Amino acid sequence: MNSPAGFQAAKPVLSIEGLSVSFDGFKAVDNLNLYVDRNEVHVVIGPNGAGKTTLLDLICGKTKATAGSIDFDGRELSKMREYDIVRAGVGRKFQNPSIYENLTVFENLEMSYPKGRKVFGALFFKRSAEVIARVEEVAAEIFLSELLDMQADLLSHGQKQWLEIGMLLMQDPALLMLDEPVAGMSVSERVQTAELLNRISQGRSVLVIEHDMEFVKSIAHRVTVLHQGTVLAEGSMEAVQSNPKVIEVYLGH
Amino acid sequence: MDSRLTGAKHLLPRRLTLSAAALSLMAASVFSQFAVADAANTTGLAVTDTTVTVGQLHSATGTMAISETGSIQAERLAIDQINASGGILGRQIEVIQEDGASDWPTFAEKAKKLLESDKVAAVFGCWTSASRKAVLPIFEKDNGLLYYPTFYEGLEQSKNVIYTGQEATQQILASLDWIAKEKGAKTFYLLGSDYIWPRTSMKIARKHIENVLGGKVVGEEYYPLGNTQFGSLTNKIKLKKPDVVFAAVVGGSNVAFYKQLKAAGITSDKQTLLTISVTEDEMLGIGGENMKGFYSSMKYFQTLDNPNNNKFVAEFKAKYGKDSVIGDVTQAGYLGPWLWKAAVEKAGSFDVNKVVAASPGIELTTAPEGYVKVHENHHLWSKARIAEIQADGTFTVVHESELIEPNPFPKGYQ
Amino acid sequence: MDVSLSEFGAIAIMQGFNGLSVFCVLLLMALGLAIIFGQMGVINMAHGEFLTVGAYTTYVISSLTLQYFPAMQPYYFFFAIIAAFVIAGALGWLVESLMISKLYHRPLDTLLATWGLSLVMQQAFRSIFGAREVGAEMPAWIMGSWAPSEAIDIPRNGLFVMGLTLLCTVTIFLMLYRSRWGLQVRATMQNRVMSRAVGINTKKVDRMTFALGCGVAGVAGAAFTTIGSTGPTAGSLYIVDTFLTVVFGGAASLVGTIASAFSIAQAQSLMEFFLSGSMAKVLTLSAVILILMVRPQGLFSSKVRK
Amino acid sequence: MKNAYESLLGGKQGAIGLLVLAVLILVVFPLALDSFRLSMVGKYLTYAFVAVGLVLCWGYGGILSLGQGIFFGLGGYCMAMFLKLEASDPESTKIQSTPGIPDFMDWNQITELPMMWQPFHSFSFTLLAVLAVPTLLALVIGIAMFKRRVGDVYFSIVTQAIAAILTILIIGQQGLTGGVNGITDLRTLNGWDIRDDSSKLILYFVNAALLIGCVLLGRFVLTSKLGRLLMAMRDKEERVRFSGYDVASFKIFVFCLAAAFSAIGGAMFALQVGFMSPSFVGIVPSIEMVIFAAVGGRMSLLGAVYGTLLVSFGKTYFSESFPELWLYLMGGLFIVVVMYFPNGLAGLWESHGRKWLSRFALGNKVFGQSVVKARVMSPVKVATPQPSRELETTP
Repeated sequence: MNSPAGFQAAKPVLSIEGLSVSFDGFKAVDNLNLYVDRNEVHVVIGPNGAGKTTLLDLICGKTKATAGSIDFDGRELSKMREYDIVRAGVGRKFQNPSIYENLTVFENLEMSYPKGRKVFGALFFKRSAEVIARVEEVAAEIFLSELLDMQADLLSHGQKQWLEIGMLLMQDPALLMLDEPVAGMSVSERVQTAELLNRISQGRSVLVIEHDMEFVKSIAHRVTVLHQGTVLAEGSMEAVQSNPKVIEVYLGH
Repeated sequence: MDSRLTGAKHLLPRRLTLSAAALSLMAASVFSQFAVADAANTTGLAVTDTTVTVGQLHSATGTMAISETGSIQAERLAIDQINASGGILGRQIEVIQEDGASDWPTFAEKAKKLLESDKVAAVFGCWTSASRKAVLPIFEKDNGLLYYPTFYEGLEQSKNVIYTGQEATQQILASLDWIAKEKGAKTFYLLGSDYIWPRTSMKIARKHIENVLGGKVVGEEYYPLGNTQFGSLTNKIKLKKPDVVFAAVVGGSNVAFYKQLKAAGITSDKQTLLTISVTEDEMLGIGGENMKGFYSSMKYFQTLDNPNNNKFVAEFKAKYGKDSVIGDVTQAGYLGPWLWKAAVEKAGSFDVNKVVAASPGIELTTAPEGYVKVHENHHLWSKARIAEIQADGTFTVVHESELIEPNPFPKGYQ
Repeated sequence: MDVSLSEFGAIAIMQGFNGLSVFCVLLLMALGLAIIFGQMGVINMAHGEFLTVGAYTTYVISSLTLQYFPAMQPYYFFFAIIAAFVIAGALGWLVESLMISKLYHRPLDTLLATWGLSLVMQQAFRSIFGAREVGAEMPAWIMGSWAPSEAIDIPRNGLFVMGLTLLCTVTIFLMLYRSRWGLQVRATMQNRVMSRAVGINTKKVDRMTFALGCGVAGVAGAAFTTIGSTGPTAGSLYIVDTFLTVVFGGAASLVGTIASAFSIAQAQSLMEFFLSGSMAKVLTLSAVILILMVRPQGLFSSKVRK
Repeated sequence: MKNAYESLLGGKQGAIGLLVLAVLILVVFPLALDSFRLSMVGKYLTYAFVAVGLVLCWGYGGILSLGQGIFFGLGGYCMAMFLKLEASDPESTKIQSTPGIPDFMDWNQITELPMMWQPFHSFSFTLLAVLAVPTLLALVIGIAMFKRRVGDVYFSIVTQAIAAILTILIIGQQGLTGGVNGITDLRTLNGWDIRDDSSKLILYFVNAALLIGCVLLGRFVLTSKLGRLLMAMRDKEERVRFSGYDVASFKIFVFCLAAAFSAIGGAMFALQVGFMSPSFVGIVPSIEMVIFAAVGGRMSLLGAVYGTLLVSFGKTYFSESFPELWLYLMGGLFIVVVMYFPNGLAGLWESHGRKWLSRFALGNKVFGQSVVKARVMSPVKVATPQPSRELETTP
């Protein structure tokens, strides 16, 4: 899944064009265009109700689009089922940390290991040395090496966020989508998370939704501002921040 | 170290002792009971010098309890009366009552218990065909003796069962003959609840109507047990305009059916209706005002006016209250212990084989329904009676047939 | 078969009325459930038993009236309906506070616990009223038929139930969509935490809603004595039909419940006319399930982002 | 080898738990009970198959089927059809108008064995059908419901409705099915009289062995990754779906497995009790089987067996001694278990039984948990009325 970096740099890994969805007449996302390049950390910001989470829902298949296309590495995601989208290389973290609280950290990570994904595969799945090695590798990356045997509900909020990111990393996705990854984190945790994101964006694209502007500044290669389901502005953090339209609806408050 | 291990250590012996204790207790009681093995009891039944044990197997709980309560009461009454008059072969009857709980496997389980653990000399019980079918193999295998009180579909004859209710032809043929003659009926609408008794009864009725009476069946329908919506049916009856509606609806459906007939304006002044499923028991729920003028065919009605019945009704009400009612099956249940007593005394033994052999030809002149006699085929000779239902819910007998020979496998009707 | 055209017309009219009447019965039974399931997400398997409570209440009041105020007999039924509502509602209140309130957020467990409750209630009926079916003596004006023409007989009990259903439905609509209480109910349903934060006593709202649903079931039970029988297990016969009606309509939609009761009743009534009763039942239930498989959220459901 | 030991027997603790059960039903009961009581236990154990299946699909999978009677019934009917054909040889049915067909068909004027019945002359086909028919139906229901994400209470209600439909169908088609009475008077299996005490004993052991086999299979499933996935799905379905799993296929699998278990129970029921009737297909028996699992502990395969035995014994005992009280007791038990002991007997055992035993028998020794399993285990918290979401020590 992990295409070599910069090989076809011209073509974005994710191209969203003319995407729309409405709920009982309310257009949550309206004729939206968005592109994510390879190895790019792309942050989407916007006020509440701008359609940010809906956008992620649409990409990962949780919500079906009314119109438009979502092209990922040459595949049309809008027609695919959720698990096929994941298998195609799109990983998504939810707004609230979504982990298996009564399993250990090790097991949480193991669950996401991309083997034994079918019924009988899961039935005869073996915890091989390869699996263990991979789990330990990811655990080191998300600062949880020491806590592998701890039950997940005993982790701190920030650690849970990391664990969920780790679960995505297990799948080695080409596109990683994170919905508010630093919500509820302490300052030092935020710094660590920024570092983590910068590290893992080597070799994959990352699409992040975030409110914390300091954090956004520290990670974003490109920022898109959503407002009422459409793109209000796009560019570097500085460019966006100085955009009067953006200031008007969002930052100016 | 491991709790499961210690669990086993501690629990096992206790379980063992407990069950062993229960077992020996059971065995002790069994042996003390079965000590007697004289001529009256050569097969190890629960008979002592002074007592004989019988079983009662009905539903005291569940949906069928409504119907079976009357049978339980009537059988008890008969047994009490027999005991008061000196018992059977000098022995008092003791009763073990089991609850079939309206559940067929429970019936089978309890029948097994009565026959194999309790070794009862006879069982009075069952109500629905399904429960009888469930216990039948057990009675045949363990060679028990069952007195079965309900009018039923026939098509059965077992060495181990005495059927004290009517089989279908007894109940149906004479009443159809009567209504055809009396009302000049040519067209019939058959309907019933959806299970074997109504279906078999209707099949017999259809053959009789078409082949013997030269009439026509203009509709035949079955509704699920418990159905309460009969609006479409009333319209169909109006559409087809049959001379007679012939009904075998049971249980809660009965009430809804007659209430809705009345609500749809189908009353006795416009429509003749003959039912084979409404006794005094059902009447309580339906209410006489909903059935006034309709006919019911049974072998027994509480209002029968003869000395036997007057005495029986008085005794029944004395025991179970003046508001209690007696339906056809209740009376048939009452016959069971008396028929058994007569057969045992004729055989001079409680042995099932001997009692069975002695049964055909047993007569009961004291039966509330008048006179019954056990046929070779283990069913009873009995009369068919047709009663008109009154607004107060009582039945007035308008026709009484001759004694009819039971014919559980009617040729030409199957 | 010699059926004249006018007779055929008359029967068509009566058959149409029959469909409507089945619809009203179904709706009346489902209304209480729709409130409880739709608004609270609680599966009340003992719903049928609350129906039976209403029916027995009617029976008791009918007997008492006959015994003590025979002159009131023609009118007792109105009083019985109110009493059925109050008693079933009060019982619902009790059940909610002792049982349901401990089980929110565990819908499957509520389902199981209320099933246990239904067993207990059935046995209680049996202990109190006996296993036999009882019949409440109906006032004469409810029974029999109304014959606007020679060939047409419209059942009066059907008309009565229809009127009652209309009354209940309108009342519930007004309560849910026009009253302050209704607003609180809907708010609580949509966001419990937020509602509590803005000062709604969500516990009280829940209790009221549940009691109301049970009370409506009681009314349905009272109405049902005009059509069917009253026995300890009478209510349990309807539970599947009633649940399917609510689910088929779309759980949170009162309009959906009405539409689904209507379509199920018409289908059933029509098929009964042309097929046999048993087959009609099988076909109707199967059709409902097939449609549910295609449209799992029911006929009427709103799409919302969750 | 080690692996099989861990996954099938659940380590030392699980193995001992299983051993206790095996000794109880294979040794203690046959020794201590007379043939009447033993065949009753045999009958109860057939219900235990359903309860074990429910632990898998309800306790772990979160799928509450209120229609397990469907599968129990279908399995039972398949077996009963074979046995009935064997009992209906032309010789013993010669008084019928059409000898050689089952008696109830004769009563319904059927003169030829219906197509549907033909293949049930073959025992091997029957064995296949016992498993395949219910499993395929479960597959169809499962695909239809889970692929469209019909879950939770909707699923429960739909399964309940299907149970109702099937009951009405069986009762309505009495020429084919024997109607309300069911298929009765089953006698021999390939010429072997199944009504003898000795053959009943053999059937009892076959039944018990099959049950233990199902428990083992259940354990294998639960200790595999699939078992963890089931629980993960129950609690965080979205997360599992967006980790690349086809959630529906796992639900379908576990639902089918539970259906197959139930079907085996049904077939063994027909063999041991000698008849099959629609009263096992409907709503009431289906919910009763849920009670068994709930009382035993919805998260414990062994608990389900004990729960079944206990509730069934209770039912028999109380309906014999206090028929009036039985429904109060059963209803009350259900309410109390669901509200206060959602983990049932197994939960009580974990929280109190063990402690009690340790104080009683082992004094100050500390209980350890097998090291390998430590990653899956956690103590069961019974203090909270919420059903414990943890994986049990001995599933």
